[in-house]
Amino acid sequence: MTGIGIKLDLQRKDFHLRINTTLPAKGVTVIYGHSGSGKTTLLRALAGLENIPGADIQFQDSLWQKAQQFVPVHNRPLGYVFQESSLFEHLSARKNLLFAQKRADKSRCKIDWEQIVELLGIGDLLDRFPAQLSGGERQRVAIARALLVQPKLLLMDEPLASLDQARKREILPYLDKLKRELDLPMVYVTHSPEEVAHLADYLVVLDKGEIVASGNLAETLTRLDFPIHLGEEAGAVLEAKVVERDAHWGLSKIEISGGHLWFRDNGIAVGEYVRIRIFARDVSLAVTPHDDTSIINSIPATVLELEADNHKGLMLVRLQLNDDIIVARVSTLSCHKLNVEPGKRFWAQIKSVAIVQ
Amino acid sequence: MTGIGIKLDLQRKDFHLRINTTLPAKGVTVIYGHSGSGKTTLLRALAGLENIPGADIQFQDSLWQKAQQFVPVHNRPLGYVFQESSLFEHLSARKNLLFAQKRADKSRCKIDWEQIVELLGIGDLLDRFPAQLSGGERQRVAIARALLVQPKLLLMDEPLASLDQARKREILPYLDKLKRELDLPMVYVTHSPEEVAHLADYLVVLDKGEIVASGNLAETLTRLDFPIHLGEEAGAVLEAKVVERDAHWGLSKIEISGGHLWFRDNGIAVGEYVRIRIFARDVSLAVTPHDDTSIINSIPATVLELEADNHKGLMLVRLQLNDDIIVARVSTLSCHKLNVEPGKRFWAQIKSVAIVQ
Amino acid sequence: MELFSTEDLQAILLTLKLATVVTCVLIIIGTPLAWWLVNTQSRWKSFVSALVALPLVLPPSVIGFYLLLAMAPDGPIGHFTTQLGLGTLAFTFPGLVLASVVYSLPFVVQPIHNAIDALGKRPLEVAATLRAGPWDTFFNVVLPLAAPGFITAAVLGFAHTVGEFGVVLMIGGNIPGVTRVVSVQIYDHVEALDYGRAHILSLTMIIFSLLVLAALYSIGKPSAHKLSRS
Amino acid sequence: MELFSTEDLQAILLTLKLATVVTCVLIIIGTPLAWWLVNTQSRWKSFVSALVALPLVLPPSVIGFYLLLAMAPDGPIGHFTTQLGLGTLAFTFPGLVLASVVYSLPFVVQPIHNAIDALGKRPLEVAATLRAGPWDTFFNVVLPLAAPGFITAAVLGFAHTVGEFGVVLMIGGNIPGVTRVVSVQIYDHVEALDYGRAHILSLTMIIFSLLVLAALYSIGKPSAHKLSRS
Amino acid sequence: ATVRVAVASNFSGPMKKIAREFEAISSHKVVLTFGSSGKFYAQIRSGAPFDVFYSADEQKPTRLVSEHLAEAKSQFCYAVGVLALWSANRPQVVLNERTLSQASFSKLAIANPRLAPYGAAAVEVIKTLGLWDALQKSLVQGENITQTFQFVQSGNADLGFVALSQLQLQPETSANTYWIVPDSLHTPIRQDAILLNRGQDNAAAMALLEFTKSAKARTIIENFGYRIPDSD
Ligand SMILES: Nc1ncnc2c1ncn2[C@@H]1O[C@H](COP(=O)(O)OP(=O)(O)OP(=O)(O)O)[C@@H](O)[C@H]1O
Ligand SMILES: Nc1ncnc2c1ncn2[C@@H]1O[C@H](COP(=O)(O)OP(=O)(O)OP(=O)(O)O)[C@@H](O)[C@H]1O
Ligand code: MOO
Ligand SMILES: [Mg+2]
Ligand SMILES: [Mg+2]
Repeated sequence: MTGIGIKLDLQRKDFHLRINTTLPAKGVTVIYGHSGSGKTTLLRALAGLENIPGADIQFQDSLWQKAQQFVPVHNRPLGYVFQESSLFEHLSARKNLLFAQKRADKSRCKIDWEQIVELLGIGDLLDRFPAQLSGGERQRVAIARALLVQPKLLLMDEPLASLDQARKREILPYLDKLKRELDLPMVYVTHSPEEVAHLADYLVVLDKGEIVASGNLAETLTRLDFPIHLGEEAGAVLEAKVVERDAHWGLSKIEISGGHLWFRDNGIAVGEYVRIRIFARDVSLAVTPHDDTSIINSIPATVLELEADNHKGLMLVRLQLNDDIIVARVSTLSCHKLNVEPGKRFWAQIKSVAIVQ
Repeated sequence: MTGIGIKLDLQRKDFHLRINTTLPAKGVTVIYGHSGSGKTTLLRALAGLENIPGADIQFQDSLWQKAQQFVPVHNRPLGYVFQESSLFEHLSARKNLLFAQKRADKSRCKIDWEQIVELLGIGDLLDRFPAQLSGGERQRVAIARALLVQPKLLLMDEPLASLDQARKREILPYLDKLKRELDLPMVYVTHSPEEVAHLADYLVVLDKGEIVASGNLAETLTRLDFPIHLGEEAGAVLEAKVVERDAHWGLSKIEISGGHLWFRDNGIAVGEYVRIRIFARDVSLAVTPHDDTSIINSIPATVLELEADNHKGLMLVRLQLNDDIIVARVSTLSCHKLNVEPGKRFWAQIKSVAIVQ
Repeated sequence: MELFSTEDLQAILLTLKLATVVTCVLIIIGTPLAWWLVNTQSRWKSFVSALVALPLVLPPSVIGFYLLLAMAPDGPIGHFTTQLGLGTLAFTFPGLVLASVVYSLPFVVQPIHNAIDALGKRPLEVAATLRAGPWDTFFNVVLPLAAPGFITAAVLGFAHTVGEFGVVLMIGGNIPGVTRVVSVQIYDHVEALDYGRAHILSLTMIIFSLLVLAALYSIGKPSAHKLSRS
Repeated sequence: MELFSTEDLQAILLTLKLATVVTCVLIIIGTPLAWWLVNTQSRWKSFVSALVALPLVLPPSVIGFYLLLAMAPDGPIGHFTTQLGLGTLAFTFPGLVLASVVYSLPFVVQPIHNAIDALGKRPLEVAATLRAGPWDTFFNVVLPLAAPGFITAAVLGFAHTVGEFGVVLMIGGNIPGVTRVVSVQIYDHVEALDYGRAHILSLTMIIFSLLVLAALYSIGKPSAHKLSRS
Repeated sequence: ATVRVAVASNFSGPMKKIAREFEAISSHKVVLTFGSSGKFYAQIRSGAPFDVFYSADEQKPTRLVSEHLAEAKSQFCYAVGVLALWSANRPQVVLNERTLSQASFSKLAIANPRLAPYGAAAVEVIKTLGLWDALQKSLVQGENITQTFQFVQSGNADLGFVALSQLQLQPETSANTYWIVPDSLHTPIRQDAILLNRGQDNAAAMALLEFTKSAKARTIIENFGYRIPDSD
């Protein structure tokens, strides 16, 4: 078996966590859910930090917990970023990192000290003690530390919550790269739809201690009955190949099944695959194609289904572009005016800028 | 004097905080800046938690610190939400709240226990100890506690960072209401552009310990040279009156200087003022008005200026609508194709859904 | 033969009185001292810490001997108390209290010091932002959070005073009802080869102390907030 | 007259040896005991805590008396050691060590217990996720973080062994070079009315201890991470 | 009146009895405090509230006199200690001086010769018998005569020089387990009592000292295993 099998049942006062699932042991699994839904508890159980009698935990071919058997935390090849500050207060930032490096799995030194320190922007802080660091700085050191132990599974509990947008946008692609290049599976807890969109391959939605939805990101996100209120962040995620780069205008072209889309050039070479996100709020519908607007992407699409959004004035419209599916959010009034119905064809207008990495 | 005067100079290893400013003593001042830029240190200095010789701190008519004079923290009428968990571990959630309530300024019991407990969704958690709460739950109790001390000035250090979107969207309007109804000034540290947009009346941008920009939100945000990379969140904030509500389509109409805009009905009565945010990424330009698209807001606008965005393929375009200013982000290619230049007139297309309460 | 002689009973009562008074005095003196040691940046810190621990390295009866010299009318303490019109302290109950306090101080200061130190500044800062003044903070935040340290301090201070006898013997002069405490009484029984009485009294002390200590430790037992993850 | 007689010097050396050995033994025994007390959910916890503190409430010479009975050939300890072919322990250095360990145990267990308790579980969890096994975690995380507690434990244990004499007197038999430690030596000088020698030896002890203690406390001084906000 | 008495602990048994008899025939009250003579000496110099001092030796009272803390005229020897070599371990063996030379024991307990007259006497005996070098390694010292007794009684020491008075207190001690050391082997262990400055005007103090010299008291003292001084 190659997945991460989790089966557990835990009662804590009036909180009941009941999980029986198998997560993919590659790529990023994002655990999503409201505050208090049990995300941290699940992650801790997986790591072995929570002692849950009768639980079964399995990582790839190793049984981590079953009946009497219990692999102690320090023998599990994982890295863990805690939700709250967890640096050793008696060690400087550097010594915190060294603590991990010394105990790392020497056979797989794939994560490089220099590179990670540089990326997380902590080079100047290494001689400070945790008490001399800002909240975000502490968190960045903690992330570096979890990576330097060279884990085979990375567990991260809202690692970027205390970081600013700019910093997040620097770290996210790096995590992405780790996932791809090092084949390092991650289980990642977050509240942030942006992080979901960016990283997730597999999504698990927790509510009151139970999994209410799970599946591959693309499928899960475009389901209109998707049980979490992604709100402003509803949309679709597509994987597609870069087919052209226009250096002059700073644009790249990707091919999707229904045609092509321009998006701002991210330096990705022609022929590579990128993940793009199309927010529902950035898709508008037009009866005819317009080329006198600043919206440069216009693509023919067929309405699959409509569903009321969580606000009465808005509708979510699922659109088929050959093989791919995207979602548009439009006002109920427009649906009425344009007569949006399943089977009808429109031009989906997508602002190039709405495409994420 | 009615503002919050802060003058200080603090050297800490290679971090140097130098502030000399006056913040408005009403409404919400948001402190924005990268991780490690000095936000927490500034807030602590204001509260009196950081002992900085020679600093001058003044709140409205009271001198909090000047020369030898130093009002101890517990005599300053403030509430403080710490960046990191700060509940008393030996007290249950309820007792934590009672701790504040007992010591509250009795003359101004404006914040109601029932209401705040209800709003923050912590009613069921009151008998738990901090160690039995999730990260977000702890933070919510801490917010309630800071409010129940009935402060005259509320200092909050990334209070919502650990909360999910849904919870954030519930709490933000409440803070907004506090600010309006109780006339409770706040100084609010955040990384989140959404929170900036929602709450800020006044914005202070810190970088490496110095204020690099400050001013009223509307002015500050629409300046194209605005020195922080708001990135995806660039845009404008307008204050405008609701003039019509369409119950059938779930839409409200507001009047702005250049015309009117439809946005999803938030239950705000006709005649009231709302704050709307128009993200640059949600504004597209068209040469002619189109009524065969799902974009329901189309408004004539004159180009004021253009500036390259931080990505080469994108431009930010500042648009004048009579008295108001909004910003559009369009691809450089479109700018070229549509010949966007200062003085030219276009139709600014704004998706109704892009307007935040 | 009854279980306890009148003298034994008298000694037991006196011991309880002495230990109680001494423990109170120790906590009252030890707490601000510990607080100062935690918060001072003074260069004297290590020195004062060492000074507090000093009574430990001298045999109790030797400490008693020097205290006796100091309390004599021409000794520094005796001179001072005589000036105050209190007479000399040797062979009086207050003298015993003073001597026991000096001798047991390190056992009280150390645990309180460590407990307060381990709290860090955060709880104090939080309390200040919630309008709690220094006393309020001390009683409602520091004391409960550092409770294990205070309990340890009280236990060590109390028990040590009960069990201590070298100093008491020297300063007290073994006067029935005034300075003859149980430890001295047991010692006397042993010295007089009256093992029966010694055994009974020792056993009583042990059982009584076990009960008191166990009760104390149950109070200081971790509450819910310690049981689960922190 | 020289400052120290040969006997005094011998006693000083013996004392250092005894205190060092006892302190090591105490830390080695006290640490796991404290650890157990912190982590156990056992109902016996309070009872064991009380038991550890018990030696405090009995006068040292009485404890010594009972230990003497226990170490006699027909006493429980004596029986056991004789079975092992070790002979009896009274009047031997190992016997002194054993007695001092029993007597000073509470001073070592308490501070370590409190220090470990105050750490909470988080550092242990973090260490485990960084692949540190139990020993590794103990030496590289628990020990440095709980250092003030261990230092206090060592100081109290060492100093108390140096100063303790009631037990030593009873068990040791005052054999020069084997069991005659400094505290007994000073006591003897005082009892023999040889106050001059007593003063010199006491002063030496005080100065030496002050230096050692001050040095120890400087080591345990808060490092950068304690000085600033936490 | 009340008389406060400091009594060397080895004399606690007879003294309690003497005090009881004394109280019975007079209207005075006696408060007894037992302890080591050395400690009493230091305490008396520091103003301890004692009227009378029953020392375990002659030197301390003499020294107090020379320091003007006691009444020279009142000093007298109230008892002479009797030294006994005793074994609790092997009661079968009949003891005499040869027991010491046979060296079939590992530990010999004596009182600290610096502090306790019984200890000094024991050392004299050993030296007189010419066994000092041979026995030195077997010696263990009790701080006082009581501790020495306990070393032997508990069996930790095989043999010990104790006070006959202590053996007298133990009803089960059989006669053939100890050897009363002849006077000729050591200087007599003379224990002196003295009236302290504080008790000068205390009628009870003087009366108690007088009573100690009475025939009744002497009988008590002898019954406890002491000798009565010849003169006085
Ligand atoms: N005691 C100290 N000694 C040295 N440098 C310190 C100390 N305390 C804070 N700093 C530095 O001061 C800078 C500002 O810290 P501050 O906590 O104010 O940042 P911040 O803006 O709140 O960041 P964040 O968003 O990450 O919480 C940081 O670079 C930090 O490393
Ligand atoms: N020891 C405990 N006793 C009782 N309830 C507990 C205990 N520990 C956690 N809980 C409850 O379990 C629930 C899940 O907690 P968990 O920390 O897993 O939430 P979470 O999803 O990580 O939330 P957040 O996003 O706020 O961090 C919470 O409601 C919490 O109050
Ligand atoms: O009676 Mo003494 O003076 O303890 O040997
Ligand atoms: Mg959590
Ligand atoms: Mg901060």
